[in-house]
Amino acid sequence: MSGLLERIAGKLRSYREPGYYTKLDHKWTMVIDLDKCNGCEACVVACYAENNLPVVGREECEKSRAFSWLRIERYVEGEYPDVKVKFIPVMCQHCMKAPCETGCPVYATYHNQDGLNVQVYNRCVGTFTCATYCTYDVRRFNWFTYKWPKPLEAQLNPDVSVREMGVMEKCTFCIQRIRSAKDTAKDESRPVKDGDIKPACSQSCPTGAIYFGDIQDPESVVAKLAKSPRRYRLLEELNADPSVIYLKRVMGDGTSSHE
Amino acid sequence: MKKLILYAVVGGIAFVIGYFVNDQFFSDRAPVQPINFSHKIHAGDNQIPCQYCHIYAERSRVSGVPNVKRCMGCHQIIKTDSPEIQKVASYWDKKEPIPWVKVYNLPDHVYFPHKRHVRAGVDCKNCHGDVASMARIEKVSSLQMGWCLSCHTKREVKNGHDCWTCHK
Amino acid sequence: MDKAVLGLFTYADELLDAAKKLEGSGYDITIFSPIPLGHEIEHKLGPRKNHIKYFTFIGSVAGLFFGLLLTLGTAAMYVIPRGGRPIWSITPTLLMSYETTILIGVMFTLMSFLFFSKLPSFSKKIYDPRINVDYFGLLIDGNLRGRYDEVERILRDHGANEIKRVEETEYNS
Amino acid sequence: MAPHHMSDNQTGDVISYKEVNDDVVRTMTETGKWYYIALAGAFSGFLAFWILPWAYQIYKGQGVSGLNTPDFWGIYLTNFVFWIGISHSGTLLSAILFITKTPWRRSIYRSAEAMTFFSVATAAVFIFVHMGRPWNFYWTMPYPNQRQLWLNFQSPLMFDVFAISTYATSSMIFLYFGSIPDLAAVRDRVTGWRKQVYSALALGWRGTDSEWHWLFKAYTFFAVFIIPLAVSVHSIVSWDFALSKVPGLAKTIFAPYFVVGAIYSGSAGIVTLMIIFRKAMKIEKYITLNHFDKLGMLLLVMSLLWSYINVIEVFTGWYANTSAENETLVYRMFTTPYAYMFWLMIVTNTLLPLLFIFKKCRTSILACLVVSLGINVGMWLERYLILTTSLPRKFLPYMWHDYIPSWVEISMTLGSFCFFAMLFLLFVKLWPSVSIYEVKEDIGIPMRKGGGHH
Repeated sequence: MSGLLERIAGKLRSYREPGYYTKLDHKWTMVIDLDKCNGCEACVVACYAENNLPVVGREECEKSRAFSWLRIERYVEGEYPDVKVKFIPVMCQHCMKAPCETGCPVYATYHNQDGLNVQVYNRCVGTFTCATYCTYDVRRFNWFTYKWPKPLEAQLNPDVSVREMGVMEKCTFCIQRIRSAKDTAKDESRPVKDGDIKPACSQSCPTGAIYFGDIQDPESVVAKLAKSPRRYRLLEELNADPSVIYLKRVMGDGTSSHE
Repeated sequence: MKKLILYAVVGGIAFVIGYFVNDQFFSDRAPVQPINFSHKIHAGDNQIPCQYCHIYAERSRVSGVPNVKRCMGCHQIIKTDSPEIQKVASYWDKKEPIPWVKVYNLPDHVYFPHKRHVRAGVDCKNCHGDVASMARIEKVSSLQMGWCLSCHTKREVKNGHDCWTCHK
Repeated sequence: MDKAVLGLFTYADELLDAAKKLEGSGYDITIFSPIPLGHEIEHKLGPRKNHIKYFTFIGSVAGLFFGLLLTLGTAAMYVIPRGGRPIWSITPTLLMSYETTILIGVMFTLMSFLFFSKLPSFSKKIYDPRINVDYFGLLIDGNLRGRYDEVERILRDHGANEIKRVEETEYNS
Repeated sequence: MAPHHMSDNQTGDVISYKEVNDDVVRTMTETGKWYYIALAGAFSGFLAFWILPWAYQIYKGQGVSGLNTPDFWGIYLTNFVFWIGISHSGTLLSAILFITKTPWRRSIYRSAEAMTFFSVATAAVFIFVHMGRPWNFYWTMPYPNQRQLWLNFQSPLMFDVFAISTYATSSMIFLYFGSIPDLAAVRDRVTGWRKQVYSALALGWRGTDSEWHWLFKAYTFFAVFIIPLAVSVHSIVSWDFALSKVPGLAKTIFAPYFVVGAIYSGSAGIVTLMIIFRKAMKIEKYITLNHFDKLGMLLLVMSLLWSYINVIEVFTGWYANTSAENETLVYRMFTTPYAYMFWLMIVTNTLLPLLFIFKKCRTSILACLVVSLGINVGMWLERYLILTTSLPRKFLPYMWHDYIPSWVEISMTLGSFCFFAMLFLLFVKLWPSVSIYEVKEDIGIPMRKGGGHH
């Protein structure tokens, strides 16, 4: 009897835990080395291809409705000819304390056991709260029903659903790849290895600036890179605890980019 | 006032009856197939295991509809005089797939791997019912979200209530 | 069936005097008025109970618990962590409960009002449509057989404009 | 009938009880040509400016509006907050004045409460207008479902759903139960289909002392509940914005700011509406200059309060002195076109109402109309500025993008006014829009000996 009560009390106590999970299965983390990024946007193209993102055309882009889940922000410093251009790829930061998650009234966005900030497309009713609360402006909205011109609909990724009009979406860290990697690992009765999973952006980056892995695994590449002195996170002062770690670019004159 | 209530009650009852009539007789739970294939004969009387025909169930996300070759593998010899088998043979001669009507249809936003369920030891009957007694295949499960969840709860599936376990 | 006596008055104080007199003599009386006379009636005939407050209280408390149950219970039924917050967060829970406290409090008040005032009732009742314009009515009901004259005399003495013996009048439903 | 004694009488002339009934029933049964023209105008405006563009938006997608990636809310939520704000005076004021037994409440409260209910309805429609998939709106309602999935009660939007549905329900109950005796009075006067309708609506009210007794006990509790509820509703609306991390939105001052702003704009709405209403319905003897005098004082108080909080709101940003806050302030106050709107708002909401210091202005219908309309324009601009100058200037400058509303949004804004006008026009014909029994109370209880215990 007392054992049962203790179990119930333990359960109740666990509901008061911030973040709820006592231990995450994984904590997927992306490390982006800005020293290696040359702003080629191969990652953006890969993301379009992998995640069935529609190409909206020039007019819509001018209205700031471009669909890229991942964007390369360009900041130009100085006057010609003494110009410095800085790039920073920004995608969903998968915040551990994400403001968007508390905003959604219908649980369309939430945090899962892998430390991912997940968007469930077909639960979304489109209240825009998540996108408004997002401090990184990474959420994208399906303003229209987008159609793919005739032969292109055949290249859609079957592992990713094509989103309906009126639905919010965002970078998922290529969750379909994570899922299939975990599936394979399960079939082979082994844990997921470091390097099993490569999101489309990471896979396509010609300079290898984007690393992906489980930061809970101390042997993983990202865990090691995360200890780098060049490490910083975007808008860290807002206390959203993002899962994307940037490594500062060290300029020729010794100054560093951003911050 | 009383009349209004009466109308409302009669309307309500008519709606409920109509719903059940529609559900029982006019729904596509047991669609007519191009070939009058009987699971009762194959899986029931002849005890052919499910995965003899649905070969991908353990290996893939989909269980797979058997190709015409697999049908003809047996039916080149067995019961070749039956008119239904001759229909199968005609598809085989024309080199065309049989246009089976899909009964268990999941929406595009659902990720359902047969593999995981078969390997976890879920019996086919759990979802597809007692196929061995069905002359024409009939949908027995609602395939609604709550239906999936109640099974995940019962079997205490790890992360079984995580949205992205099943959604995509 | 007995008939009732309905006296119509122009002045409220006369009506109240008549009411006091008749009530003192042991008749069942009902006062009709086009405007609320609560204060005057209580002054004349003594205070009345207010049972609604208990229902309002019960409703509010029930609403509070309903809110707590809804927010905490549903959060526990399907655990979905979001925003690094606990599944059971105090602040939003209290806010939700605040709203349900008011909602269910209002609902209970409404129900108890309908219960006590016996509304809605669409059956035929003794009534005179002039009451809703500028007449005050005094209805003496119940065991009146043989005492009509006495009642009517009292009403007339107090200044009733019109006295009717009624079973059921022009009330339309 | 002899004239009764006149305590606290707010009405202009000596009116008999019968006259009140006659006048109110007249407003409902005698319909002039202009009424039909106005109703037809409002209805066609509602169809043309709201329903058609909305249907177009639902068919084509949210993209036909001017919304874009940083500013996802734009005019739709501006209108939502504006209409919720308008709703904040009727019922709230009515309840406060009821509890404090203020006599000038009696002839205006019914239509003010109706205004509350209709503007909440208008605001509620804007929730659906701004949703990406409005056909799934029922997912935001708590009910047991086969998905076993409930709602995120931590979400400010969920607070909204609860607060607004509670508010709409309570105001409707407040409005309806306050008018049952009047519905009965109307029932006794009319014939034909109206008789049927009002017999049902009046619930068989006879005016017995026990009915009055319980009605007033219940009504008092409704009034008591309505006051904190109204305050909570608009502070909850403010938390839709204030619970974010966006500079210019995430301000702790927002709750009182919004509540004060709501009462302010709502009172101005009442003034505007009453001016039109009394003129159109020829009931000047019930809604007198005395009412405008009192409402003018209220507007002056709210104007000063609003100005104070507005100053504080700028100050908190200025003292914080972070780049993001500064950017928002500069964008709002010194960048065209927002600078024009901002300073126009200051003129209409802070300077113009100062005219109400003079009794001459408070009792001049023209001055009241000008000032109250000015306040409503200013308050709409306030909500517009809050949303359109904060969201496009979030933290990452790369995503800065100005918001320009499209014709769909502007049309729906106009349409919402038509919708509100339509509802109100229907109301004045279908409902006793001046409280009969409370005006009678105002006239006084007829006593032969005089000197009741009033």
